[in-house]
This record gives sequence, C-alpha cells and structure tokens, in this order.
Amino acid sequence: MQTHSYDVVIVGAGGAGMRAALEASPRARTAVVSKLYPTRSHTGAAQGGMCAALANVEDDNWEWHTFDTVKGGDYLVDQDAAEIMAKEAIDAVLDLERMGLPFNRTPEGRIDQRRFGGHTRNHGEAPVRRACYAADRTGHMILQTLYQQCVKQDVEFFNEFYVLDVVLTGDPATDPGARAAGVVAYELATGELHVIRAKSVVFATGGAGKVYKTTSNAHTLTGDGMAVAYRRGIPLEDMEFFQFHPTGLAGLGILLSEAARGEGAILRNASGERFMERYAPTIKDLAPRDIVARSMANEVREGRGAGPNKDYVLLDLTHLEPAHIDAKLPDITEFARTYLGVEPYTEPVPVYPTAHYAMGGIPTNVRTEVLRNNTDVVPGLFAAGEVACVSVHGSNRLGTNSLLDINVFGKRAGIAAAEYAQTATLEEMPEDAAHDVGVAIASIRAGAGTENVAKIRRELQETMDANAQVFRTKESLTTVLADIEALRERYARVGVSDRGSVYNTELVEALELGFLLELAEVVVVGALAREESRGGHFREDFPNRDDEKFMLHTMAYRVPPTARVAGEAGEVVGAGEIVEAGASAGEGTPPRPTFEGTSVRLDYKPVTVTRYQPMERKY
Amino acid sequence: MASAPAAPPSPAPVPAPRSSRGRSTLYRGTEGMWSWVLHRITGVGLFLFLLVHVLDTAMVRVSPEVYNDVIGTYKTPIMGVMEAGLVAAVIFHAFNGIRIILVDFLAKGPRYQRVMFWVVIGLTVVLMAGFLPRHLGNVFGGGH
Amino acid sequence: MTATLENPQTEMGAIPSFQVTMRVERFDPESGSGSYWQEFTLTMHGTDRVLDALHQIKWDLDGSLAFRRSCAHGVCGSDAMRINGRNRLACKTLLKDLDLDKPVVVEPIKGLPVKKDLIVDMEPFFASYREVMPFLVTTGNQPSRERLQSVEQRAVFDDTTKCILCAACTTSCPVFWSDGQYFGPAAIVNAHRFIFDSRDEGAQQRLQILNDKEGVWRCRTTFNCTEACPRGIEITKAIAEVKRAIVTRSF
Amino acid sequence: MTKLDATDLPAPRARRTTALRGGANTELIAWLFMRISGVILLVLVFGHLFVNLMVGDGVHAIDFAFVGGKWSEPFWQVWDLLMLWLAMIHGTNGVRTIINDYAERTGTRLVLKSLLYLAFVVTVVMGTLVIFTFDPCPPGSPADLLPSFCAA
Repeated sequence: MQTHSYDVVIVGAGGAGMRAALEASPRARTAVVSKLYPTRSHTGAAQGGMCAALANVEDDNWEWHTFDTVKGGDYLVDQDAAEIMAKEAIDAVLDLERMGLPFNRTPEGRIDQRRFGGHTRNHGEAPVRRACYAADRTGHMILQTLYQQCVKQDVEFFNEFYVLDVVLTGDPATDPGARAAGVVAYELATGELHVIRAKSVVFATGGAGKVYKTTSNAHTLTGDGMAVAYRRGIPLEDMEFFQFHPTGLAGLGILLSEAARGEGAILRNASGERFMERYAPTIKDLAPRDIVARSMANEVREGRGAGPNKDYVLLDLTHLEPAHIDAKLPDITEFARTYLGVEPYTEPVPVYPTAHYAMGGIPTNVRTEVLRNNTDVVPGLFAAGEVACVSVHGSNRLGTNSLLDINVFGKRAGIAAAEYAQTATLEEMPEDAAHDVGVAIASIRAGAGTENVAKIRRELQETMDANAQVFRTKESLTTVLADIEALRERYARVGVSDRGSVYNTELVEALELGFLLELAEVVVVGALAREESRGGHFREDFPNRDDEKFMLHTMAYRVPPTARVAGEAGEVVGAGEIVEAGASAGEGTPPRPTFEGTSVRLDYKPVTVTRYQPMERKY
Repeated sequence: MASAPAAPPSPAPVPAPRSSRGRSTLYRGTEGMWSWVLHRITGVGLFLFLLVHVLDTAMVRVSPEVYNDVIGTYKTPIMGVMEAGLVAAVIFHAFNGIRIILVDFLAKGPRYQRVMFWVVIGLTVVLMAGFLPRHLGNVFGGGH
Repeated sequence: MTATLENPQTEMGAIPSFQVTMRVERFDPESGSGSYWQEFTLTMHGTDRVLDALHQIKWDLDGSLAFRRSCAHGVCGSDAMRINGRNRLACKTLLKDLDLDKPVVVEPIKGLPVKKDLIVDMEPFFASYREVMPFLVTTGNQPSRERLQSVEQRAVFDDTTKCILCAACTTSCPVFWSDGQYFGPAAIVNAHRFIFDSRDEGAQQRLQILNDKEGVWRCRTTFNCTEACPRGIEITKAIAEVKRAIVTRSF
Repeated sequence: MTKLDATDLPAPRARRTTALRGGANTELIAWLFMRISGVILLVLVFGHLFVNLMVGDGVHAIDFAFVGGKWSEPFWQVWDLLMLWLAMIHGTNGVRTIINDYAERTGTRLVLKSLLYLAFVVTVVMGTLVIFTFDPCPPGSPADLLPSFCAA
C-alpha cells in the first residue's frame, strides 16, 4: 500500500473534474484520480451544445435561461442554483473559447448559437438561439480542450486509479465535525491500494446509467462516486429522477441527438403514423424529452411498435434532403449506418428511449460543498457534475445544461476546494484507512464465490428496464425492489475467475456491480415513495404532479445493514462501518411510507424558490 | 416480469479453448503501405547495384581487356533478365518517388495517393512493355 | 406530412444469428508463459460488434480476458485494437462486415508495451502528445469577449480537432513500430490542430519541436494512419501540411 | 505528468532528449534533398538507361570503346559525375534512414552506418577519379578495343 498527500484530490477526470483541476491546481497541490484516461470520459459523447445567453445572434438574457431551466425541471429546480448557472454560463463559454475551444462561428467571427429543446425567448414565447456548439461534437471539444489545458498547466493525474472509498474523520450522519481526509484508490495496472490524503476531496465521477440495460451511457458509468459517498453516510438527492432520452438506437441505446427532430425528423409507429400528434398536438415531435419518451414507450406497450418484436418506433428522416442531413447531422447518421446498417436517407431509423442522465446525486449547495443533511456541509468534501445534485436540473434536465453544469460547477468546485485547502489542515489518516476496501477486494478475489458478475448485472439491468424505466407503478417498483434485494443477496456470494493483480478488470466489474446494486435500490425506493408524476418520474398510478405533497427533494440515507448482510464474507466496502443513521434527522417533515427490509431511509428537503412560482408545465 | 431470477442465458457450447504460441500477425496495410515497402526494397537493391556498377565501371582504369571481361558478364542471358528487373526497379522507384512528392506538396495529393499508386504501377508496366522486347531481343537475339 | 411508409418493418433484429470464431492474443504477465492465441466460438447477432463478442467472452466464458472499453460507440477511444490485421475500434467494427468463414483475429495495438491481453501501456503515447504543446498558446491579456475567428479560419483545422487519442494511427505506423521515439501521427495531428488555429501564437515553437530528428521527417507517407483513423481524419494530409509549413518557414 | 513514486516504471520508450534546433536542420535538408535529387536523378538515370540500353544494340554495344567514346565528351562526363554524386548521396541517405529504422542497438547502428559511410566515400572517390583521370586511349592496348578516334 502506498500513501500520497495532496491539498486537493479530484476524483474523476471528465468535464467537471478537469474543469475543477484547472482552478485548483494553480492554487493548491492537486491530483486528479480517475479510473480511465482523462479523454475517455463520457463528456466526450455529448453532441448538441452548451447554452449561454451570449446574445451573439439574437436577443437573449440569463434570466430567460433561468426560467427555461426551472420550467424544464418541472419546478423541482433550486432556483438560486439555476440563476447562478445561467448567469455564469456566459463566462463559462468565454472561458472555453479562451482555452481554445473551436466553436462554430457566425459570419462575423463570433461564437455561433443555435436552437435547442426547451430554450426560449422571454419566458416561453419562442425558441431562441442559445446553444453554443462545435459541429455535433461539442462535448468532445470541451473534453479535449480541458485536457489540453491540464497538459498546459501540468496537472497531476493518477490514470487508471479506481477510487473505492472516501475517508472521513467521522460519520457524517451523526458527527457534525466529520470532514474529508482523503480517498482510497485501487491501481488497475498493479492491483495495489493507494491511500491519497487530501484536505479537500472533489467528487466528479459522473453518472450511473448502467443501472439500466438500454442506456446511452458508457460501460464505465457505474455511479462509483455516488455509491462511495452514500456508503460513508452521505445522503443521495432526487435519485428517482432519471432522464430517458427519446431517440436512442433501438437495442443499443446509442444516442441520436435531439437535433435530428429539431431539423425536422418525425417519429412514427409500425403503421407509419406520426403518433406524437396524438400526445402533443401543438409541438408534436419537439415536446420535452420526458413526454416524447413516454409517448414512444406507450406506442410499443400498446402493440404499435415496429420491428419483428414490435419493440421500437421509427425516426423518419427520409423526407429531408440528403445534403441537409449531411450538413447538420453527420455523426448521428453515421451511427445509424455503422451500428444498424440503416441508411437514414432512404430508411427510417429504429429508436427507443435510452437511459441518459441522472438528475439526482450527491447533494451540494451552490458552492459545491457536499451536504450531510438538509442544511449542513461536510467540510472538505465537494461534488460537481452529474454525480452531484445542486439541483439545477430538478426532475428533468434541459438539453445542453449538462455541459453547462460541469463547466460552471466544476469551476466552482475547483476554486472552493482549493480555498478550503488553504486554511484547512491535513487530517490524520487512520492506520487502516484502506482496510475496508482491502477486505472487500480480497473477499471477492480470493473467495469461493459462485455467483457470476455479468449474470447479476444483466438481471439487474433487465428488471430496471422492465420496471423502473419510463413508466412506473407501485407494482412494478415493488417487483424491481424485490429483485434488487435478491440480487444483492446473490452479490454477497459473487466470485471472479481472474485472481491476478495486473488489470484485473473482472474484479473491477464486480466492484462496479456492488455500486450499481446500491444505487438501483435508492432509485427504486425514492420512486416508490414519490406518489406523483413529475419530469422524468412518471407514476401511472399517480399521473399528476402533486406540489402539495411532493414539491420536495428526496434525500436518501443508507441505513446500516444490521439485519441484512451483517458479517457476510462478501460484504462490500464500508458496510458495517457506519454507526447509527440517526433517526432524528428531518424534523417536521411529513410522515412518509417506510420500506421494511431495505437499507434506505428517506427524508425530504424543501425546494429553493426565488422568483418563479410553480405553474402548470405546458409547451 | 423479472420477479424470479431469470434462467441464466445459455452460452454457446464451447470447445476447450485451443491455444498456440502467440505471434503477432502482419499488419494489413493497403496500397500506401505496400508502395512504401516496394520503394524501400527497390531503393536498397538499386543502391547495392550502384556500388557494384561504379566498381565495374572503374575497371576502365585498369585496362580495356579487364573492363570488357567484366562488362561481358552483363551480357549473359541471366544477367539480361536481372537487368530487366533492375530497369523495372528504377522505373517503379522513380515514379513512386514522384508520387511521394505529389503527396507531399500537392494539397490534393494525399486524397489521390491510391489512384496514383496504380498509375505508377501502370506506367511501370507500359514502359517495361516498351523496353522488354527490345532489351530481351538484344540479350537473346545474340547481337554481334 | 409524408406518405405512410411502405415497409416500416426493417430488418433490424431479423438478421439471423451466426457463429463466430474469435482468435484472441492472450498475455498474462503474472503467469510467466508469454503470449499465446486462444480461440472462442460464439453465437452472435446482426448488430453485434467485435466489442460485443469480447464482452461475451469476458462475461460468459473467460472473465480474465482484459481489454479497455468505455463509451462503446466510437467517441472515447478506449478500445483500439488490431482486428484482422488492421487497427480498429472494437466498438465500431461490426462482426457481419468481417469475413466470418475464418476466425476473427484480435491482437493488441502494435508498438506499445503489452500489459495484459489487449491492454497496452499508453504512457509513451501520451508522452509524445504532451511534448507537442497541444494547447492554445497566446500572449498578452485575455480579451473580455471571445477572440474572433472567421468560418474559413475555423475550417482550416477542423479535421484535426476530431482526434480522440485512441492511438490507432500511431500504432499502425511502421516507423513507430521500429522507432518508438517517433512522435507518431497522433501527436502531429494534435500539433496541427493548433499550428493552423488562427488564434494560436505558438506555431513557431511547435514546428521547431516537430522539425526534430523524431519529428515529421520520419513520416514515410504509408497512409496506414489515415486508413486506421476511426474518426476519418486525413492524417497523412495533415502531416504533409505540417511538413510544408516547416519548409516554408525555414527558408 | 503521472509521476508516482514507487510504482513509476521508467517509460519504456522515453525519447532521447535532443537539443532542439531551429531553422533548417539535417533532417529537413535530407528530406528536401531526397525530393529534389530524386527528380534530377529521374532525368539523369532515364537518359543513361536509354543511351546505354535502348539506342543501337543495347547492352551488347557496351564495351571499353563505348565508354571511352562517351567520356571523351565533357557533356557525358558531367552527366555521369552528377549522376554518381546525386545517386550516391540519395542512396546513402536512404539506407541511413533504413538503418535508423531497424537497427535498434546503438552498437549495431554505429557499425552499419560506419560501413555505409565508408562505402560511400570509397565509391564516390573512386568513381570521380575514374571519370576525371580516364584515358580513352591507354598506350599498348589493342586498337580494336579502343574508341575509333584513338587511331589518330
């Protein structure tokens, strides 16, 4: 085992992590720890653009942007955070341009802007050109540009180091003095454990799309950061809100940008009917993502799906000029050709909603400080990007706002972490800081476990797709919860065939699966308790939004698994370490349903409303 | 739907993995790579011939008899065939050299490199078709 | 808006499954037995890629098979490997496009030290990348708004901004195989991206770096890099542009 | 960048640090020379081949008298001298790059390059001397082997 010491350690080298590193590294001794090489992050898969009210091509201002974000999130957005994001968006874009990002340009040489779903002028009057873009590769350009700047600043990277635990000085659930002391990482190349001490720890590990089977997310997006924090007693906020992007390539989940429908593509069912006319008579195919995804799923469910198994619908571009398609949608048409062998000029493309983005995550305030309950922070612990929940996305994120989120809050996290480190002292590490991780790894690697990682994961993803996807009911969620519990029991007996130390990726997948199971449970328990429909969360048994009861953020706490898996050999990181969850938190909150047999305790947090009172969400 | 653990997906029956000593395969480049390989081989060949050729020509300094003896070995049928190969190598190396120059200096050169490779091959064939009858006639036709 | 589609039932999913033999080069540094070939016979489907086949091996047959992957649709650059003798991204190579009468041969990319199975040490690759100053260099105060750049100026270096640093090009280069010190196509591509950016002021320095013994002059225009690039970057062309820039600025 | 204390292995292919030179360096000049000399050689070698192998009786016509006849004219002397020098530099540089490519050990490299440069010097010096010190009518040689103008 090796020990390293830094002022700031950033976990994750995607957009948010590298943006934070650029701010932290000139101010404090910074290391970025990532289980992938920096440019492998899923930020690079983002296509459309990054919104900012630059007003380069038409009248715009950040207040309109704030309103669109709040409304897009179905009013579950914390409006102070949304204001900050919209206001700082302008500088975020200009910062990137100064770093060299090759934005597309207007004829005058300024950064060009285009329209995007949900972004409007003057509080919903008409679409506005707000998305700054670089062809249909905006995320790729952002990721590359940030990495280039990291090279320029000589930022220190620990590549292919998988952070499996965060070290705190106490239990955040009970100890107000608990603060960050560092992380424990597993080096993929050698199998060695490293304890990285730090005054500030920034989580920027991205999303958890792999809890679902059909997802646009990378194989590596297994919610590591969220689960690591959660296991150490940090709550998770709004995890039941997961965005399903309407147009993923059927069966594969590979994303086809919203820009396709923006350019005039039409969704059709098996009989060729433009079914969106029935669901959203006015704006049809350009309805918000949650509505379109639900409509598509409904067509399939009612037997109007296309294909031999009637399990997808069709995205029709055949009425568009090939030259127009080539100019505006080169990458996504290439995806259709490469992966489905479909020629979009002449054939409709099979599509189906794909799990896309976790609106929830580690709760933070607008300074990106991680909250240990509704109000108090854990000093030295920060989070930004998809792993965090500020919450600027509420219950449904608006297109382009994810790239904005990582830049605005990534920057804030870098500054805040460095500033904190300047005054804080390096916390003493317990001797056995890596003990829990070591035990967990050793038990998986050496144990005689018989359960297969891939099988459990596949079953988890299938049941999540079947029961906790676009449509949810009490029955389906109860079913999936039982499945998860059964799978968790089996996971305790998981084994790997690879006993080696060098690039034991089978072991990594086993650890990732542990995180996925943990998070899937939080998603489902949160969804079961939220008896309303809002944004990305749709309950068929409660199809309306219920502001009376649920204009609140869900806060999920991990209850120590006393009765469940205590003492099991395959027990995972941190289990048993956490003392009492503290039944006192959340005084004055309305009584909520409890779920016996699970390890999740739910609480609720009020939404910050500044100037936009909840209204009916109509487009 | 997924309440009971699904039956494990049955993997295809697999024969015991067959193992053999690993050895990396030849990289399967296309025209560009093969033209480079040919250019190298012909280049080295021509250089070695050049050394020999300067040496044999230097025999003119020794005496006319020695030179004529040495140069006489070039006139056997076997050497005649090798000379034909030599000329083919010169032609390919020369025209492929021009192709490389066009790739380096013309903006559109790289895009047409493949076409140009086949042009080079074509030119080599055409020129050899012009040269071979005459040369082989000289070699095998006896001359004086 | 348009007429009803004649045949909305596309072939997707109707493509029958087929048998594939995967011939994978294995190497476990901890076994001490050197590298060897291993064959697996799989049942795969119409839309499956080489990556899916590798996953099936890893998930159902032999969990110890090690390879890198992330996004699985050709934008992250993790899974460059040699498939049937050519550098490809496993996630962008469909099995049905390969000759399935013969085994599909999968090897690690060439010229970088193999760490395990299909995983190679990427550090030398990134070291070359870092050496060419792959970042915007400017002098003077930062402007308060964006720097202006015309559409035409932006187009000059558009092609080389597409690079995902997968190393398919560099490890397809015969010069790199024999001389690992050569900067390699990827580093030159990323230098090109800034040399021809109208906002950049570091071109002279970068050209000087690439004028080095191990710089652009090592390029032999074999076009292996251009053919290997999963992003379709005209790499050899970009290198030629850098060569010309050095020549014109040297005299 | 990723420099970790104990686990850090020496980069297997760390570049030998070479001082960067500005302007036109050897590699650039060599690269340019290959292209320029290549074009000139194309003319020279094709001319050489045409005259020696295509005109008259081709390869059968080559003998002392033929060579003597050619080198009595300054035009062919210059032609052949230029060809000798350009071809030798072009070829030597080509082989030098091949040695650089494939000879990985410094020792092997050194030996091969020394041999190459030795061959270069010997060949060029010998060739040049032959062209300039050549006597087309060496005394005491049978007249029928000499160019026709020697009789005079």
